[in-house]
Amino acid sequence: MALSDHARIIEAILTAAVEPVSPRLLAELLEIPADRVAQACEELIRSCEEQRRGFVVVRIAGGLRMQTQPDLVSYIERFANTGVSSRLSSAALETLAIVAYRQPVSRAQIAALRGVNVDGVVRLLEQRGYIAPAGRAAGPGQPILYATTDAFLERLGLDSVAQLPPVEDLLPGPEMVGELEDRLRPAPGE
Amino acid sequence: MALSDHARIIEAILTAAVEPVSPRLLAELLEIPADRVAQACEELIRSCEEQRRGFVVVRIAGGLRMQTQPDLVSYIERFANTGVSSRLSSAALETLAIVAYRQPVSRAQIAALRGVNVDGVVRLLEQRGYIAPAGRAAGPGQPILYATTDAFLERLGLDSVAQLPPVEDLLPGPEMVGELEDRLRPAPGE
Amino acid sequence: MVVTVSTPVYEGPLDALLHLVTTHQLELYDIPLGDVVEAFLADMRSTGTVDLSALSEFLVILAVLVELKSRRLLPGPDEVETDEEMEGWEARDVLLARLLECRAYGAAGDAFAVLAERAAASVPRSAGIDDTIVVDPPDLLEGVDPGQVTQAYLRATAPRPVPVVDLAHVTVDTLTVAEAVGELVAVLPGAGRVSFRALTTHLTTRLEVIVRFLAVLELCKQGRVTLDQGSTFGDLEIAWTGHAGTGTGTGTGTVDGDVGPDEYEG
Repeated sequence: MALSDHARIIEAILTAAVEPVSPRLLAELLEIPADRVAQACEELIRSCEEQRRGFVVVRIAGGLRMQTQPDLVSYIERFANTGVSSRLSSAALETLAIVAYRQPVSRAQIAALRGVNVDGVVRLLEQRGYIAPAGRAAGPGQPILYATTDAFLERLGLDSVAQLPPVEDLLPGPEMVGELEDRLRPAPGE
Repeated sequence: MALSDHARIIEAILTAAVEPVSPRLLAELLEIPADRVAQACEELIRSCEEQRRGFVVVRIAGGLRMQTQPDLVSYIERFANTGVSSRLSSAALETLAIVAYRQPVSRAQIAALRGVNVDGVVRLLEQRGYIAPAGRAAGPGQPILYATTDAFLERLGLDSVAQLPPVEDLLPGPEMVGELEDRLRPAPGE
Repeated sequence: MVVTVSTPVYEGPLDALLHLVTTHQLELYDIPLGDVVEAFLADMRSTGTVDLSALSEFLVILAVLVELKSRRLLPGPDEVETDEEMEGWEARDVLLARLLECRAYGAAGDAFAVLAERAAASVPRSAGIDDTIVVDPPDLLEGVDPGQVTQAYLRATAPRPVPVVDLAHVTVDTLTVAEAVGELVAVLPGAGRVSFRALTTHLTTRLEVIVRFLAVLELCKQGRVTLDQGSTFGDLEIAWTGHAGTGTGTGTGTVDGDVGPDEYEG
């Protein structure tokens, strides 16, 4: 089935774009309301899937982006002669996780959670653009508070931090926590 | 109708490509003979027409390229002129800074310093008139060397690039940068 | 690496063992922890490598198992004073909460790695606008000054981090006890008898003082100084004895990460 006018205009814009394009800008360019943009985007995304195009249209960092089909990555790697982007250490990933879930958060708070000095890791993450200062805390010393950036969302392929796996899923189940707690606490009659 | 495997792989490669891709390279990447490549390209071109995609696949400069539908040019112009964003992304600004401080410099040299592919960003900066080709390097491939333009100086309110704040004392010695560059420079044949 | 164990009543990942035990699906009483340790050591020997993260995971889990089992084996806490006992448990609760939280963030980190890997399989479109299209460029450099260009250059040319062994658990403070020892060895011989307070008045941070204190203890241990404290909370008097100790090389430990300067940020 052929694309609707709105969907193909959006596709054209994404073809020319080098960064995710916000739905608001699309609405402005097409001169249509936001819900019609959302509808056209849906149509476009579905059409790429159904017709097994070589690219996909994804929602990322608050915008839309055209990118290559993930399952064709081997061809793209050969073509672009690129390796896997450098991996982050588990220390960096854990620190990033703390910032992502508790933002805005200070270095001291991260250090307290990780139990180690995190200056180097925080600097690395800031240098790579995955986190950035987002104000200062009230209170003594007014430490810098950090938050994650759009680059972080792009690196993880997410539209917003709301898409992060929910913390509940990551914590050991409540039964286990409860059990562990009960076991470690001296029972009154034991 | 869904795309064949070969056609969608070609579409994926064209999505990732910045320059036209020669049929010979496609044949090599897909490991199929030239006539099968031609056939798959035909299919791809036809499919874009039939489904009224927002882009077209064209034969240009001895290769294939994905570009925006000519009849949608008015939207692309508006998109380009409202600005992808009203400010340069940090990636673009970093690339511009490298050109400013190390001109004349090739794309490969910039990529070596930034650690990522910079083709799209260089194109953007060139399109916006902040950088321009300034000759070719000696040596294999004779890559284009880029320099900043008068428009760049004007925008920053500078007379010449010599007026940019000096960086020598803040940098890891030039030997180190040079060494890093040499190590990362693609071998002849690129 | 997943730590696996193999015992007569249980075979599988150690992690899962802890889960089974705490959810009563497996009776801890029946598991010989010695076998678990043996199995782990045998496993480690057979692979011939030592995975530090696996090793520490093993230690943590095993410590919890030992704790749980000893509670099952020992008689109740009747003879222990309640106050003292509760204090211990509160500390344990804090520890437990922290352990759980750390595991959650560890799991989040793993999830991030998977997401990043998946995202890296796609290359975004970056060709930009066709050359044929006339662009009347809005000033993208608006608000950018030369200083920002310089900053961007420094950012771009900063030495890229090379993937290395994760040393995040090691505090990389520049101020080490060894250095403080060296400093004191240079100062003390000519100073006669000095108080610790006098030695440290010029220091501004608590950490610096702590490091000097550890250095003094180190020198005392080596027999190169004598320490004297007149009264509780009184001034600590330090006197150089000049005995050649075992050398300054023994005090090379850095200050423990828990007292990193960051702790005093806010």
